Amino acid sequence: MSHMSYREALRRSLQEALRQDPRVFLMGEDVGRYGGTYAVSKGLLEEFGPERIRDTPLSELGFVGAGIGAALGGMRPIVEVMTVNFSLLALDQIVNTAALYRHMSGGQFSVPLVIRMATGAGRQVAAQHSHSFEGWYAHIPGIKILAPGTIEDARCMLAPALRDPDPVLLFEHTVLYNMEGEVPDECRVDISSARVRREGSDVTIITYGGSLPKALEAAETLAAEGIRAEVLDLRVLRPLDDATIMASVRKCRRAVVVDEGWRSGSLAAEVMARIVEQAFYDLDAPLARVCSEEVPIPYARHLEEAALPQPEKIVAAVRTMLGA
Amino acid sequence: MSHMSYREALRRSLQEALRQDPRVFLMGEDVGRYGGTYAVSKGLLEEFGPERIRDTPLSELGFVGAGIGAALGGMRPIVEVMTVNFSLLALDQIVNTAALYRHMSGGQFSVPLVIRMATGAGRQVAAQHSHSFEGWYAHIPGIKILAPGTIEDARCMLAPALRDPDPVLLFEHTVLYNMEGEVPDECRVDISSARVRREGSDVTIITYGGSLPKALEAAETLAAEGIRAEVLDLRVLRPLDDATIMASVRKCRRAVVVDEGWRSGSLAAEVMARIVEQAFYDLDAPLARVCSEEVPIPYARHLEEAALPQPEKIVAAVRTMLGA
Amino acid sequence: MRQSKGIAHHAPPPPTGPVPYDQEFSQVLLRDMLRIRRLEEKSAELYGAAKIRGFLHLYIGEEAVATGALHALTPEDNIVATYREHGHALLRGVPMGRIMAEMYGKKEGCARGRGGSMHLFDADARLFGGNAIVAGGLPVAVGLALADSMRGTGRVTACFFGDGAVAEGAFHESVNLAALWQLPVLFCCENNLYAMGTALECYESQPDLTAKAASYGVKALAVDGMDVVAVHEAVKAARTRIAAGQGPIFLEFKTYRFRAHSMFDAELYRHRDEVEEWKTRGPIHTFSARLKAEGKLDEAQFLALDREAEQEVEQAVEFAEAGEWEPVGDLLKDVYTPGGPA
Amino acid sequence: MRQSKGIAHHAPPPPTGPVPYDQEFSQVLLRDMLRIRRLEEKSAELYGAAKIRGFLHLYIGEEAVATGALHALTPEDNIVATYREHGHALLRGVPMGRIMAEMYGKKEGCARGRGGSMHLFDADARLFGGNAIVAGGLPVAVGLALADSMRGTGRVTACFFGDGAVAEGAFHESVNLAALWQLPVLFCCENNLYAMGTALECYESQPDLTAKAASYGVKALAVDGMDVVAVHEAVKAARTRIAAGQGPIFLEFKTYRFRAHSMFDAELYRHRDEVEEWKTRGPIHTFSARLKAEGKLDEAQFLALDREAEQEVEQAVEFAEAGEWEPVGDLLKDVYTPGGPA
Ligand SMILES: Cc1ncc(C[n+]2csc(CCOP(=O)(O)OP(=O)(O)O)c2C)c(N)n1
Ligand SMILES: Cc1ncc(C[n+]2csc(CCOP(=O)(O)OP(=O)(O)O)c2C)c(N)n1
Ligand SMILES: [Mg+2]
Ligand SMILES: [Mg+2]
Repeated sequence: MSHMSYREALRRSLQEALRQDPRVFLMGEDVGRYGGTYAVSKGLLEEFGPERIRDTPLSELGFVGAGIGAALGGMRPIVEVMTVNFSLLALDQIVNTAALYRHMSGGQFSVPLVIRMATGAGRQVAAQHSHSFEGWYAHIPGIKILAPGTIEDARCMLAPALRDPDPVLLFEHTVLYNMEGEVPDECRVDISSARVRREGSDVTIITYGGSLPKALEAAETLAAEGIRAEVLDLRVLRPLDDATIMASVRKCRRAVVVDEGWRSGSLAAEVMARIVEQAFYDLDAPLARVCSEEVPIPYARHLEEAALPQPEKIVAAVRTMLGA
Repeated sequence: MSHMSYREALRRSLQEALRQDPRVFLMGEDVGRYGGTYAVSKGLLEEFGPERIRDTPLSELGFVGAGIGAALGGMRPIVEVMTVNFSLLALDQIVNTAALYRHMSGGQFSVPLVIRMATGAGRQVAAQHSHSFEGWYAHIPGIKILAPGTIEDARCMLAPALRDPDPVLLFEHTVLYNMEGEVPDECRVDISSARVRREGSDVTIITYGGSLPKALEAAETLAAEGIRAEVLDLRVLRPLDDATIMASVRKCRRAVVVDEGWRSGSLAAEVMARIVEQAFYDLDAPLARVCSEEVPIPYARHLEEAALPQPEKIVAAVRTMLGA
Repeated sequence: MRQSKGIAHHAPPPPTGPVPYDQEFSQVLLRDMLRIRRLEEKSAELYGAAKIRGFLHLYIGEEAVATGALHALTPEDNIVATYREHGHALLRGVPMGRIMAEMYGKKEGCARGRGGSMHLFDADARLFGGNAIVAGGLPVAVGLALADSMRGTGRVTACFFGDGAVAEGAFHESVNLAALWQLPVLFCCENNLYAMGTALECYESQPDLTAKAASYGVKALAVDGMDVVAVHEAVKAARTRIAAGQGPIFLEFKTYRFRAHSMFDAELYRHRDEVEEWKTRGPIHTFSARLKAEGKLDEAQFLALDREAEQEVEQAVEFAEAGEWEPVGDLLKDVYTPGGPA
Repeated sequence: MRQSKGIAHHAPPPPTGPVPYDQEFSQVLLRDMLRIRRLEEKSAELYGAAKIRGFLHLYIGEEAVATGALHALTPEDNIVATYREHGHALLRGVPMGRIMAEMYGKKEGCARGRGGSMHLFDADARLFGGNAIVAGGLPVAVGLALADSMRGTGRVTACFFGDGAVAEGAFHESVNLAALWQLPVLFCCENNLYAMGTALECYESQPDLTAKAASYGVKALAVDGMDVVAVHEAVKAARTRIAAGQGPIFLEFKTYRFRAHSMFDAELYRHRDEVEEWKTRGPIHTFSARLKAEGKLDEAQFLALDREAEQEVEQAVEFAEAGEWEPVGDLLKDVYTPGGPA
């Protein structure tokens, strides 16, 4: 086991991938000289040089598309879109090219591309810099969506993402970069399953990414009140791991979904829909969700906090559900 | 009452708006000389001239953003994005500018912009031209989403959309353009409520846009079997009219949601989540949905048909639900 | 707003000067233009008969561009094209039957019926689509070239796109990247003077498209796209320079589409006389006239080539007719690649 | 890939020649540069004290651009700016207290605490933000100008953006639209030679940014952005032409940012010597030296102006400190405009 930050874990995963496979390279705005906006790629330029740590112009559509082409051309590109907020400029290439390519070509071409983006709110960077669109992206067939919420996943998800023959989007929550923890020396994680991060029996709290620590904190608070909450980390937002979700929900018979996306059309809604479709008769209470309020994320700290899911809101939702 | 096509109804609504308010103008690719890809704006250039029926370059991001600016500058632009498929190129302006502007400016600026787009599949135009993203757009706070599924709504929704001080996206389903029907001579529709299009009592079929005729056809088939299906047309996808949805679901105690979007993360999921939150104890059976299969829409007719919601699939879902 | 009255865009004078190819290669070029022409005429007919559906965009009038260009590239080079790509696919070696079967939506199609006319793909031919988002192929082409540059393959990527694509931001971002990194990309702009129903000068403030590429320091040339010889020579020279590592090149082929934009177009935006004038400069017509004048072709040979092309079309139709429908049970196939890591 | 070693970008020679303004206006320009400078120095300090949070981008070093430009525009003109817009907001007449309160996140802020440093708005001042998506303001500016053109208001829209924005497709689509429709837009490119940590020549294949605008037929000039006089004269002349209906103009202001990109920047990408060299050409410094040499300013006057600016800053801080927090109950206010049709 080693102790490191989420940021350091991501950097190690990049370093390892670049060392192991000459086809791998990293491309994006300010990944090189600057060291990465969130310092994730710091030091990589020195080790791997400007061919493989490639600073790009401010051209999200262009360099994401170039990543697709490079993947088709036999490389294993990792494209960093600085934040999910700017990925909207590249959405056409992600949806209309990367996601459709294999099917549209009748199975002739796969696009082994990894796109990393920072996501989420909580740092007072206001409406245009605080989106949480990973759940929204999960609507699109043909791509896979990963949301590491632990140091281990930050350290280990990149390798299987690069082995995947199809486009994989990896979302790093900005408030997690400084989180620290233990990582096993050998990576043994998949990119297909959800994981129970805390066992419980009274209610399942289903979440992912930046909301995972909040859910764990809520579970701790609830434990003090004698409520045993199970915390399920989705990890992979597309395809969803229905089996693990249903197993937990069937056990606890109640579930709250926590998701930093805006409530309407959130991934939380999809999880609820699936539970209704697959485990309706196992439910002892209506499902509930704790999402972001339907408002552009405001700058002022107190307003931003009120807009986002918080441990207290999760605790309150569980209490209401249990009539406690 | 007059008899006309959905296309003609849309054209009349444009014509009326242009005649009544000198601030209104139409801008988009091929809206002028060509007459509109789907011939909706045919003849308008002759009547209103090239200043007000403005052909644009292929620059979706640019001219949608220009529509936002023109709205801020005191005009009432109607921007046509030829199809929803190309709107991904303009998504940054729609989400990061239009939708956030009022809130981000502390309430100082509203953006009275209407964006029209053709949407949907069913005409064998393959993966890149067959998206149904109106439900996906409904995730974004700050904008409103309209989906006319009847001739009357095609004729009448534009006027209130233009009166709305905020950005409104209006989605026209391509398979409906040739649909014909009666329109009252005076428009009296709102852009806030859902409508029951067929009364029933055994199950509510909740749908909108291009799927509405399919749902009505399914209801007809079911009626022959003695199943009285209520058909609810959402009309407005954001904000959703919860009251009308819940009233119908409470009455029928069962609901099937029909939505041409891909299943995972569909608007159908959101409708299901809301029913669970608000009417769980009124349900006699798990909710169900009929959505598009999670596959890029294929070109071949038989595959395309299999990928999309169809009356038979709706009938089958209702039968299963009723154990019939 | 400028609108075209009468003939807004005059056709260039017919090409002159000797054809610098021997009889055999000259006839190959002619034959391939004929093959594209006959394939597309048949496609239009089959569209009328509802055998082909969806969007169908014909290249008729523009055949000199794909023909001249593709004969100047190697089979190892990459091709990225638009929805108006029957000709590019055909000359890249995709069997006509597989193209036709694709337009029928049959399993034997070169995209197994998934793509139709706008999405012809062939991995063996290194044909990377058939992209129906205007300018959508440009960034992909840059990426293919980036891979080749990093891997040292010596390949060139030829990216075809219309004049309309130049107005899209994607064009600019792509040209900048290619120039910045000196990538082996040949930008082939098929300037047929219209983006759907909007004339070039109605959507570009400065209609000289080479100026845009030049503003990135990219070598940019305008070429007579109605002359298969001019196209071939320009692409040959460009390919040599690019393959020598001298960075991307932008070629603007001035051409014209004789037919409507797609099958739904009433052609309200251009004058009949303009179309007729350009037709007199048709690439098949002028090229065969030159070859005849030089004694490299006689009428019987022309008819034989044409007959051959028509036979190929007939066989392609038979192949498509005999093709099968992909089972509906395979609908979800190939959304993801089988055998990915769990 | 080219990387800067030592001084990659030399500063221009200091401006010379007489200042063509009387003492009063000269001192106004100086005063306004000082007001921006002191406001921002204080902001940096308050960031350290955690009074201001989120992203904070300082304009220090670039003050001549906003100062020279905004004094050449009328109060009726529209302003569209970026996240580096404290100076633009201030000179547009937004009270310094309201700017500071915005950065504090207080209700008295010019965006009621919703926006913070990157999103300063003022409807009365016709300040349309504060846009934090690079190049995101450009299409909006074009639309504002379209509205003015259609309504015949006589207004000009000045759109400020960085050198980095020129690489975005949005820039190209915007310039083309403005030129095509001959709209009253003044494109003000604040070229400080870096987009965050990437030097211009590392991301533009052809770093002459005026060439891009010129490829749309737009009049494009490079201006010494370290010289408030040069900026003022250029914008005055451009505004006159634009207001006369002669179409958009592109001005590239060559300038330099003395501070880090934002508060999180370790400045690994440029050499200290380069920054130091440019600092010797600081716009406040060189302009006050010129005024002194011409007898339009003495040290006492300078100190008085500076003291005035500092007092304004102190009062602004007091105003912000005394401000209130918007009640959490109003969180959902202004997502939609109250009173829209049902
Ligand atoms: C991004 C995008 N916008 C709009 C369309 C619709 N459309 C298809 S072809 C076309 C015209 C393109 O013109 P050009 O690039 O000149 O190519 P041409 O058809 O003339 O070969 C348009 C507007 C599209 N496919 N993609
Ligand atoms: C579309 C987009 N991509 C990336 C960013 C992140 N970012 C913020 S400022 C910046 C650099 C912009 O440089 P420039 O346009 O030269 O303006 P400057 O900061 O130098 O004033 C970047 C990359 C962003 N805000 N928007
Ligand atoms: Mg064209
Ligand atoms: Mg800059």
